[in-house]
Amino acid sequence: MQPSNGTGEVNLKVNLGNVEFKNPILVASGTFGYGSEAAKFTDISNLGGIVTKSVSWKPRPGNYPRRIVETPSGMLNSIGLANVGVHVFVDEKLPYLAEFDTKIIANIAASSQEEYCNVLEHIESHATPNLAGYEINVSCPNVKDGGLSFGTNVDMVHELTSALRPLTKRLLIVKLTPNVTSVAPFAQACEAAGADAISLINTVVGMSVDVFTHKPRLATVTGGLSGPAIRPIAVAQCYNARKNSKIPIIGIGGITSAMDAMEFFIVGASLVQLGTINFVDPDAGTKVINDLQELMKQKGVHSVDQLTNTLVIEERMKALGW
Amino acid sequence: MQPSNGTGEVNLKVNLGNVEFKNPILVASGTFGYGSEAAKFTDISNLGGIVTKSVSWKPRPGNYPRRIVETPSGMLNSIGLANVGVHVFVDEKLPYLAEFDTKIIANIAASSQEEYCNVLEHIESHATPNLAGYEINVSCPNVKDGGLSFGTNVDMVHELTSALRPLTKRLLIVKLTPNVTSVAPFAQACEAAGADAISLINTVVGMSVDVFTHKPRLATVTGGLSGPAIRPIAVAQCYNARKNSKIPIIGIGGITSAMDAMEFFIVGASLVQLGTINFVDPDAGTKVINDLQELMKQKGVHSVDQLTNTLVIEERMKALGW
Amino acid sequence: MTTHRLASRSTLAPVTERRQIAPGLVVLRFLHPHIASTVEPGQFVNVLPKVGFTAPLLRRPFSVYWIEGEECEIIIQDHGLGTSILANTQVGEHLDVLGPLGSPWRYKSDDFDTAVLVVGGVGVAAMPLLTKHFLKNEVPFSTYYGARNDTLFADEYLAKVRYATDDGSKGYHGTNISLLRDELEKGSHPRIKLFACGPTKMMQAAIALADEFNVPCEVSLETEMACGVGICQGCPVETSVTENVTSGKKFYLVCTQGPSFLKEQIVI
Amino acid sequence: MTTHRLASRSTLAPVTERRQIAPGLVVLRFLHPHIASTVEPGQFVNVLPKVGFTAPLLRRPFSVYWIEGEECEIIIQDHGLGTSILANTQVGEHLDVLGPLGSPWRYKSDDFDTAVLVVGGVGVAAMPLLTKHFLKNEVPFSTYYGARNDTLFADEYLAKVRYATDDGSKGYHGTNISLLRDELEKGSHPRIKLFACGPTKMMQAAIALADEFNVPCEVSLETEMACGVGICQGCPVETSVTENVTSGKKFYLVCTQGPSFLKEQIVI
Ligand SMILES: Cc1cc2nc3c(=O)[nH]c(=O)nc-3n(C[C@H](O)[C@H](O)[C@H](O)COP(=O)(O)OP(=O)(O)OC[C@H]3O[C@@H](n4cnc5c(N)ncnc54)[C@H](O)[C@@H]3O)c2cc1C
Ligand SMILES: Cc1cc2nc3c(=O)[nH]c(=O)nc-3n(C[C@H](O)[C@H](O)[C@H](O)COP(=O)(O)OP(=O)(O)OC[C@H]3O[C@@H](n4cnc5c(N)ncnc54)[C@H](O)[C@@H]3O)c2cc1C
Ligand SMILES: Cc1cc2nc3c(=O)[nH]c(=O)nc-3n(C[C@H](O)[C@H](O)[C@H](O)COP(=O)(O)O)c2cc1C
Ligand SMILES: Cc1cc2nc3c(=O)[nH]c(=O)nc-3n(C[C@H](O)[C@H](O)[C@H](O)COP(=O)(O)O)c2cc1C
Ligand code: FES
Ligand code: FES
Repeated sequence: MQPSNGTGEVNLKVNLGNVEFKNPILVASGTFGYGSEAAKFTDISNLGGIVTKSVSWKPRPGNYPRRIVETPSGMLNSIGLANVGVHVFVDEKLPYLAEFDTKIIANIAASSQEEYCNVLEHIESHATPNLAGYEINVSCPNVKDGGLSFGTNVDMVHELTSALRPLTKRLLIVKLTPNVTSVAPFAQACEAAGADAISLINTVVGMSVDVFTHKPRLATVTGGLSGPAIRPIAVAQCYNARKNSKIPIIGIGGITSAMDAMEFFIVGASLVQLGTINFVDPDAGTKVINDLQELMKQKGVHSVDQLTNTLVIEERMKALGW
Repeated sequence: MQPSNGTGEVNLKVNLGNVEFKNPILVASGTFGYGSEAAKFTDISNLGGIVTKSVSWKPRPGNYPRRIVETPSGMLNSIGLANVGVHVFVDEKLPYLAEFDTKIIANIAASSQEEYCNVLEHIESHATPNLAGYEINVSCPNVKDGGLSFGTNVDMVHELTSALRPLTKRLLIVKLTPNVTSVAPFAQACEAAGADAISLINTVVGMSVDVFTHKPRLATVTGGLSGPAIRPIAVAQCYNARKNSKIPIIGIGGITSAMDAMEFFIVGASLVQLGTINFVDPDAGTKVINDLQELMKQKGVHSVDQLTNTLVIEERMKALGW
Repeated sequence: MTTHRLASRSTLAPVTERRQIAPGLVVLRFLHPHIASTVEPGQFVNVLPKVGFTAPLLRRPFSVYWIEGEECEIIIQDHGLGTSILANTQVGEHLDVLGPLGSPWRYKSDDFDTAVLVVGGVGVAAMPLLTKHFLKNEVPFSTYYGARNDTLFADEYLAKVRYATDDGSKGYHGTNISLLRDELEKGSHPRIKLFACGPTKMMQAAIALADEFNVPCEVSLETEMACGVGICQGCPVETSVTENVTSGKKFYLVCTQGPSFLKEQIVI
Repeated sequence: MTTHRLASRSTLAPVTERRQIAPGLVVLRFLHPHIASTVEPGQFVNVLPKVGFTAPLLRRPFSVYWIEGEECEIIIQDHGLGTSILANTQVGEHLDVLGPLGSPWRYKSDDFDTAVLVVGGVGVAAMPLLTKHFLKNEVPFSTYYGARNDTLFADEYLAKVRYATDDGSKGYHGTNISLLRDELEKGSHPRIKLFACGPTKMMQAAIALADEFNVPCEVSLETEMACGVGICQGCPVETSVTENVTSGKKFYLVCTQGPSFLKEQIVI
């Protein structure tokens, strides 16, 4: 069944910057490939948007196996930003995705400010009509260079965002890491540097050990934890970012259902991304969109805006300073 | 069945500072009360040690309900350090616990350095024979004053540890929070200030929202995430602390079995604490002790020391800088 | 699989019967000699939704609904993931059960001659053992049982029941509290005490009624629980009294000091 | 509960038969017209351990072991939590199945006249559909099946089997690879190709043997998988060739580009 987008009583449309998304359900970078594989298992035109796998200037082979470990209600990954490189990306992947009625956000990972700029400019000069913008990954825990070293340094995030901002009129979204003491200064830095939104959260640093061999289960020792296990962490971080900045938030982390998505809207997210759940069910996005519409009908809510940032805190707790 | 402690082929004894624990399985603060309630459901003399509920100078009523939310493979709590206060603690709880053949570690929480010192000195002057030492909680996410504001400031942790060190010859253990960009400088600060060990991890900040009322499920909005969901995070943090300091580590976070405990030993922990699993099964400690003994026999390992810090990293990954 | 180990440890109890007694209400019967021989009216058990799984993680509390020989029964209302898993447990499967837990109703106290059981929804689970005690000891009592409509009653082990339904489909048309009020207003009520278990609104109404007629009232509460045995402090109920040292000054723990409290003790 | 929706979406398939065929080996048969009518030898399905639970979270991959009418079979070896849950699925319960997935054996290629199936352990699951094809199309073949002892064979759908056991309890005393080597050494072997599925060591030995006798060899691999459909990049196998752009330069994805590879393609 195709979800009705914006017709009837419930309007799922959401605006971010100058872009209109037909619904607030996106799929997260690295959890949907470049669309073509998933297209065999779901109608990707149903989605509000697709954030593509992080792309760097040159292709990256990714890390040695083992790359995947299941954990309680979650998984660790250490893919290592395996990707086709920006040239194949603009030559093959963007044109393929241009055929679908959904917005594309190109996620960029790099190991220097220069590389970030080059990749963005190259994509910008090959932009397709449904390319809505860029998500800047400064938060990958699974590469030796770049990644977390950017994302945990508030000055570098500010500088990088400022450098990228003039290069595009499309959406500039910075994807932040949860692996910091507080996400608040990072949200503020992105806001100050002119980003259109932040996405929260990337994976949480985690590790698992094979107790028979005494080896780390992932070849890279540590990896990134994702899935339902981290949802409470993600909700708390979105809440913290909302309290401390005004920049729009794209909520990510352990979302499996419309109810889960709703938690993120309520604490302040304008849109959300589904990650790990796509591995369990590549058709999850469509189901969440349909269920969200139902849930909103039941609640008598007509648009996602009416959900975003509607957290209610008890008076007696407010009085106590919470 | 009573586990054999230190007899036979496998010796579970572990030394920390000048204290010998008969086995490395302790129960974590706040997850075992003061022992008396749990004693109805398990033989607490089997345990290597009991870390008592955080105690402050005055009794604390704790937070308004709701205090508990189940999450995927975990739970959020916002107890708010509800405790009897140090006077009832030394008058009633310590003497009760003195009857058992296990080590007691008194966990202390406070909102100022002065209060930490006063509580420790008061306990020190009422010490019972099996009081092995103190665990300093600088990492509770669920109180307005103290708690995380100490634990996320490396200078304050250093200063506090230095202030407490001269006050006791017993074990001084600092319980660190995972809610920091890197736990390494905190481990180093504790080592430099003369702590005997660090315990890692306390709960991870998390949140859950009731999508019908739009209220946070916990009265205090955010709370602390614990249980199997956070085990990969805890293992990674212990690994990070081990790589960056020499101070002994007590591993905590999502341990439910001897296999789980083993992961912590391998990455560098000398002892471990069981937390949330006590709620599922107050007898979990005894089971883990028995299973650990079996597992060590199977592996032909004779003492816990032979497990601690035995992580094996593949040569080709080392060569790549991992 | 040990079916029984130590009295006070958790036990894998084989399910011997499963029956649906009303829409969304399932009764499970399981073999558990220890609970069957020691439980008192008002106590509960804490049951793991699925052995060997970390999600759901925590046990779920259920009143002990009935005992017979070495067997116990609990009644499960489909409420969320944990209860829906449990309600689907089949005969021959095992439940991981910890109990009996909590404090009994103060049913032997001498603050009453006649007991009035005030029952709503799945709160009914706390009443059969109490009923049995009163019947056996010839304590006069009556039961005021309210529900939305007549399909929702689970009265197999109750006695002396006055029914009330919101839609008038069975018994009195209105709440059981109004029905009880009507009765109380009719005249002399010899040293009664209310024992109430049901939705929060019904509990509040019962307390208000007891205040009005100046009779003792004990209510059984539900809170979220992580442990059920007094070690997590996760199940507080606000109290008006200050003698409760264990949990600080302002709260009782529902799992050990309750689940039932005298109306004077608590603020709900 | 829809038992079947769109061809390529995950499907709740009712289990119609469950049988234990060897210690720790259970076969589940389920209704799944789409898979039954489209699967090719060597493909697999991805099955959720328990519908509605977040732990275990991910699907588990299993070769399609057999098809009959609209029904499919998988064979499950008890290996960990996921497989032990699945192996306990009862008739009437539903499996959440995604498939068929992966690329088939290169069984129609013209690089051989005679097929040699090299089988070990639960790798047997990849062989029955291949056997059926060869039988039906009268392609000459033989099967070299190795196991620790004679209780571990699951040969119900195999044909032309030469057995080898480590303890000599059935057939050749030694590995199936030595047995095959003996045969190959005996003399002329008309354009054979090895199709191998089993433990890594057996695969490595098969490759070495094929190198030695200079015959083609295709092996079916197992890696941990998060998605099974090519979107996570979690299932790489190192490759010696460099034409594989999708996953960068150095790896193939086992779930889509495999699970079987020619020996020249990979490094194991
Ligand atoms: C002392 C006591 C006796 C009870 N007796 C019965 C009984 O006899 N029959 C019956 O059907 N139910 C009874 N309940 C309520 C029952 O425990 C809850 O319905 C059940 O825990 C809900 O679990 P869930 O996974 O289905 O729901 P979810 O909402 O998915 O549960 C999420 C979490 O919230 C907790 N929770 C949610 N609702 C409640 C609630 N009302 N009370 C306590 N915890 C809750 C759960 O334990 C779990 O930790 C009793 C509760 C208490 C405290
Ligand atoms: C293409 C393919 C076909 C397979 N066919 C069969 C079959 O027909 N019959 C059969 O019994 N088994 C088969 N396997 C192996 C089976 O998928 C694993 O045994 C199973 O996933 C283990 O899950 P678990 O929860 O029991 O084990 P756990 O060890 O608890 O699993 C933990 C995690 O590791 C993964 N994992 C562990 N071992 C393996 C493995 N050997 N291969 C892949 N993932 C693993 C699991 O999927 C899970 O994500 C196949 C694997 C692949 C890749
Ligand atoms: C296998 C895998 C690969 C990922 N690759 C990327 C990536 O290339 N770039 C990126 O920004 N995030 C990547 N992520 C992070 C996800 O986009 C997402 O932020 C994270 O998984 C949390 O969401 P979830 O819990 O819904 O999975 C990856 C996550 C997984 C599990
Ligand atoms: C209900 C609850 C109460 C806790 N109270 C305290 C406390 O008083 N002091 C403290 O240092 N840690 C406290 N903790 C943290 C635990 O000791 C432990 O560090 C944490 O739960 C992680 O371990 P786990 O995953 O095994 O539960 C508490 C945890 C829980 C779940
Ligand atoms: S539920 Fe843990 S103390 Fe009451
Ligand atoms: S398992 Fe996800 S890409 Fe192969």
